[in-house]
Amino acid sequence: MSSVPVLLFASYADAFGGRTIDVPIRPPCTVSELVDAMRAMAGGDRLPAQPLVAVNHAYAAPDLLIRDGDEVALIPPVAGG
Amino acid sequence: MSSVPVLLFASYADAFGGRTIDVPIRPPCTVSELVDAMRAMAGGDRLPAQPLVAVNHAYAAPDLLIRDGDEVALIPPVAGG
Amino acid sequence: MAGESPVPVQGGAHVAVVTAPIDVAALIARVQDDGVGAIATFLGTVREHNDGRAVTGIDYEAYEPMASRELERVATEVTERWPGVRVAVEHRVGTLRVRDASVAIACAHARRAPAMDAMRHCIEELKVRVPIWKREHYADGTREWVDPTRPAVTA
Amino acid sequence: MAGESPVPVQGGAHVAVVTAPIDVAALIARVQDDGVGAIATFLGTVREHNDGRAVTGIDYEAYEPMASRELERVATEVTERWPGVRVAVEHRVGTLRVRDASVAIACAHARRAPAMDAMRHCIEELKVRVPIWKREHYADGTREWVDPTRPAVTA
Repeated sequence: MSSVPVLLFASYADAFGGRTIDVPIRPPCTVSELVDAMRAMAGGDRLPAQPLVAVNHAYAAPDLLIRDGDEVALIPPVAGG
Repeated sequence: MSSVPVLLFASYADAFGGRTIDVPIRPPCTVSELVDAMRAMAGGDRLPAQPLVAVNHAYAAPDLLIRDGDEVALIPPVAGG
Repeated sequence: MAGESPVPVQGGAHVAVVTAPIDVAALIARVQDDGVGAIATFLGTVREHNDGRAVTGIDYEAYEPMASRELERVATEVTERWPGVRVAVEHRVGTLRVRDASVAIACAHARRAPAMDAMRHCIEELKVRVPIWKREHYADGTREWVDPTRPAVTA
Repeated sequence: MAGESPVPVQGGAHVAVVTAPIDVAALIARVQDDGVGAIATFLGTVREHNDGRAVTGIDYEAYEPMASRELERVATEVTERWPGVRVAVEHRVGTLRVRDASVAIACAHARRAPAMDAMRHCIEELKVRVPIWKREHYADGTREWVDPTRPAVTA
């Protein structure tokens, strides 16, 4: 695999124009490396300084390693309730 | 009038054996004078040191004057909710 | 929340001492409003034990006219302290069984903090001010008026 | 409170992301128990204005599997911090209109303080952790995702 599929929601889905994008980076890579790669993509300029990332349904630290097969999602500022 | 009718509830009604008693004191009298007169009655020994008294549906200070026609009630420790 | 609901109170709180079971959804509907974003609700219910004894039911007795007046005073204080809050309070009297609701409070506001603060204030004030008493029925057949000013025998 | 009610959860909390209207009485029934003396409930509802703009409705979107997991984590933390508390949380997704409930939380305990503290903790944590988003529909026909990290334009 030379890309990581990333789930997108709400304003991030609007920014990148889809609900899933393939980010061109080879796993394993860190969460912050993935975010850096996303900044270079169309719509990536609309990401905040430290976007939240979830890996396998849990919030992930910037240095967490993403492996092939992990479910990765970029989490916009939450606004439930 | 040479007495003041006093409404009783819950444990105080049990103590004095009724839901209303006529306290032998001539109004106008203060709340604390009324309570002192009640202590001399049968069951009065079961009153606490500072029983709450309501006059016309509002809690009354010990020095409040009770007048003829006022609705007077002795309020046991409340336990609603 | 769906379906028909009573007409909401226009200005002023709803307070009542009732004998029928409390309908919490109806109470919530009373404080609902297009400007409401948060509704905090409190229910007091009869539990099967207290102070280490098995409880089978509770008689609630109120000094009715003063209890209503005192509930109104609490509600008025709350609407003064948290402007815009909408308040509904009902206290049930009579003989209640385990799980029955004795009191229900609903406080609504545009924002959640005032709704929750007002709700908590209502129940804390109600507990110390409103002339209502309870007599617990115990599994051994005895009945006793509860005195919160007397220290509990057990925790 | 009267009438038939769903079987209460035996151990563990009830959490769900739902599409149908939330039934608050059913949620309360889930946390009811013979040992419960207090039930604190929170409802979040759609209001007709926000940040100075007229709102006609809100789309709620969730990252469903993670939202359920995060709600479970919040509920587990609450039951660890307030032992004996019973928790039920439902968050609705889809398009909601003014007055519709988006979230409902019920926390029950023998005593009122843990019930109210746990309820408040649940809604505060939910607001910052659970991956759910809302897009407001405005009276002028526009729609916008709400970003709580962006300062409000008006009070």
